[in-house]
Amino acid sequence: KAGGKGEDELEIRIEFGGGLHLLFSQQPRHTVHLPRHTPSPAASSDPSPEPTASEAADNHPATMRDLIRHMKRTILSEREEMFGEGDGVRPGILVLINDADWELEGELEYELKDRDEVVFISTLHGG
Amino acid sequence: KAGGKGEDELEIRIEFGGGLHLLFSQQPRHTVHLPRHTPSPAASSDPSPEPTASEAADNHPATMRDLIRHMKRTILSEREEMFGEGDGVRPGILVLINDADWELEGELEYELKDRDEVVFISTLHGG
Amino acid sequence: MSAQNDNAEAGPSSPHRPLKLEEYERYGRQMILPGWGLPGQLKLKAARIAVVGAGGLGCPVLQYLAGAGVGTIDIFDHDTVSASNLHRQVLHTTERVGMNKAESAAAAMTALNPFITPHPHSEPITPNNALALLRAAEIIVDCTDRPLTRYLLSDASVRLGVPLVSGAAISSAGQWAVYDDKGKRRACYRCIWPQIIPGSSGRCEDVGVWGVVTGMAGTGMAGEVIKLILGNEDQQPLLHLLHLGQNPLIRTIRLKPPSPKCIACGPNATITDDLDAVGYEAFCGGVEVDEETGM
Amino acid sequence: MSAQNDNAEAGPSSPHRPLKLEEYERYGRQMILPGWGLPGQLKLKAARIAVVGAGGLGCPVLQYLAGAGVGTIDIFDHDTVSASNLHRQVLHTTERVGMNKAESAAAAMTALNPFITPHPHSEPITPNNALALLRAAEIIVDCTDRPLTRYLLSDASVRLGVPLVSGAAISSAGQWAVYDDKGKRRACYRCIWPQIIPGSSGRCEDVGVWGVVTGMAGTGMAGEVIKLILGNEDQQPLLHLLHLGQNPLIRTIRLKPPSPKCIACGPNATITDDLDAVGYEAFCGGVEVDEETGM
Ligand SMILES: [Zn+2]
Ligand SMILES: [Zn+2]
Repeated sequence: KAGGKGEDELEIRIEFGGGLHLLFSQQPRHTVHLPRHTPSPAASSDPSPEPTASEAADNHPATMRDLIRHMKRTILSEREEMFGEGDGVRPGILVLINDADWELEGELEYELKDRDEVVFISTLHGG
Repeated sequence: KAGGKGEDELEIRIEFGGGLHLLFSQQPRHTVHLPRHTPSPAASSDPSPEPTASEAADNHPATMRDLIRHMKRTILSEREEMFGEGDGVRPGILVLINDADWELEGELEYELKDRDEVVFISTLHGG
Repeated sequence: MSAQNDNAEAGPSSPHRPLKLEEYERYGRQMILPGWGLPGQLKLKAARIAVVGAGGLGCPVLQYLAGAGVGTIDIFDHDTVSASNLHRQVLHTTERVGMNKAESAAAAMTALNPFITPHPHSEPITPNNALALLRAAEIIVDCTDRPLTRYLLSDASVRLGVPLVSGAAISSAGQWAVYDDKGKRRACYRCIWPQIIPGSSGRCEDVGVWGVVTGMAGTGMAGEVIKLILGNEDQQPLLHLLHLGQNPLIRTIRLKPPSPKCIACGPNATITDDLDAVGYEAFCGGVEVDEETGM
Repeated sequence: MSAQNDNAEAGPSSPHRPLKLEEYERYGRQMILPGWGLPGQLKLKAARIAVVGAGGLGCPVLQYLAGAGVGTIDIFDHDTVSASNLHRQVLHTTERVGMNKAESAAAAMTALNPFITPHPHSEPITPNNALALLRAAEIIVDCTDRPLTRYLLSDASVRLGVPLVSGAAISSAGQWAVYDDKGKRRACYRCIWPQIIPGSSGRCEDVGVWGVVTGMAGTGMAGEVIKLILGNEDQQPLLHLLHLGQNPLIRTIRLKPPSPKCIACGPNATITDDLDAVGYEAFCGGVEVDEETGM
């Protein structure tokens, strides 16, 4: 029902909390389709490679690193430095994969599975 | 990490609330592996067919009906009439597929997907 | 110079000053919230709500509805304050042990917010008087602990055409939902729970209950009431299942639409305004409990 | 013949009658719960807890801890009761507007349960006095509303080696978790939130807050405190994220273990008992807010 997902794609649900959605077209929820496999850096010298769905030997299964790169390229509507830092995200943003802190799952190296849910939040201070 | 799941199997997470776990070895949570395809009734006159993973033309994708049949055969430890009624469950038990009432999803005909979560609960009355 | 006196002098809600200055000050922190504002606060002030049960669920419900400024709150409870319930019935006090619970709750609500009007009722709600007693309410809130009353309040809400916010808690588990609304977009309690499963009707007296479980469920129910009055209730009908010590702590469930087979709200409903004819005792009592499983 | 007098006569917890008859009656409905019983109730009675902040989060925390029978509760709040906070600070009353909030909360707690001892403190907790004021507590509960105090209480809990139950609420969102325990199985607040994101430090005074959101978060925090005292806390460190009006209402998150890089609890920690040297003002104030996104 999410429409347009190919056999070689993963469907990933993304949610933002604590004001972060302001950076993503003010939408707290997004569904993105990501190729299951991505060319490994060694196989491509292009600094911003367009991933393909081919399963060549030097491709790797899509990881959180690929998702964040994909998000910056496709759904980030405001300035990147408010969200990202290097390959990852800015310190102070909590990243959750299927309701677990992503450090429990391997952070950037986590291999995404179809229907994974990824949440980005910042803390609250009121009381 | 759930161990032992084959390519032709679905991993389904099951949870019981409101006392129903007493019928299932007192375990509130179970993970079952179910063949992706099951022989259709027309293709088998055996009243309690053992499903196979083959994808013959007269097989159908596994549904909630197959899951409940599988549960009764494999994890139900107490008397069946306390849980099931016909192909389905006893009235008064709420069945949830991925946190939605199963009537929204097609009830017995719902085609299961890998990593679906199915919850069975009964109501509470205290206050 | 009590607030009520001021109120009498200034007169209520004149068109150019619909709230008194003290009310602006009191409610300012919620009026600046999105979807609230002066129109929202005036809706709350004009609202009349019936809360049945001033126990473990009713206490937080009444506390937060009073705090938010829900104008008129009918409180129904025929029971008296008991020390054995104070661990979870936190609106009452040790000094008021023996007082009617509706009266005790009303005293606490007035002390918190003198700008609202609680109406305590000590008579039990029965199939005979339910429609008459609840007719003035625009929302019915079920904070009781017996299946009989749950089905009675649901049927009354269907007959009166008002939403029902119904919650329950026992041991470490709780649940609540909004049932049944004017537009019939939501299922009624009977649509979802057409039959009682024997053994599920344990009472807090027998099984015990965590005070914080009634607290979270009751506070959640107060939130549903306020959202209904403000007109920003959840678009999908949701049921919340709470289980202390489990992950997730609360499961939010999408409910099905009204059942066409429902005997209370369906096209062939058999329940009419004659609630005395429903036979609640037989419906709730005619279940045999399996000794082994307690179900 | 008040309960305190009885208490003085009978003497506390003699070996053959560790609770008074009135306490058995009062706590019976929770003592029959699994994992509670007489040993659990005695643990609660013997416990000494510090709750910092008697506002929107503190009120339900204090109410349910008092109801459950937590023996000694230090309440810290240097603020006074204000009518503009009563929509969510439901333990106070209109009559007590102007009274110190810790004093007001203590009065309400004693009225609910005369068998517990609240100790109100009106002096602010500062980097200078935090360790001295909190040394007696076996759990610290953070119900404050400023980032500075949040990091201070976290650092104090690390230095004192006691768990921190920390919660927050603003607008329609809330969150709470247990941080930092004796066995160092849990991350501290700094491990999870090493840096403040500018703009996330909005205060309820500016943005507003739903009373039921502070209510649900505070009630959840009281549940964490009671589970910690009983010794049946969650086996995995969990963070609860509440968002009124969203599905799910509450998200339960598995937290990571302590961070080896943490400046408070890591192997190369730079924060010592000299909390005055930490520089909280600079840490919390030195963030520039982006005007466009408010972050
Ligand atoms: Zn119905
Ligand atoms: Zn740390």
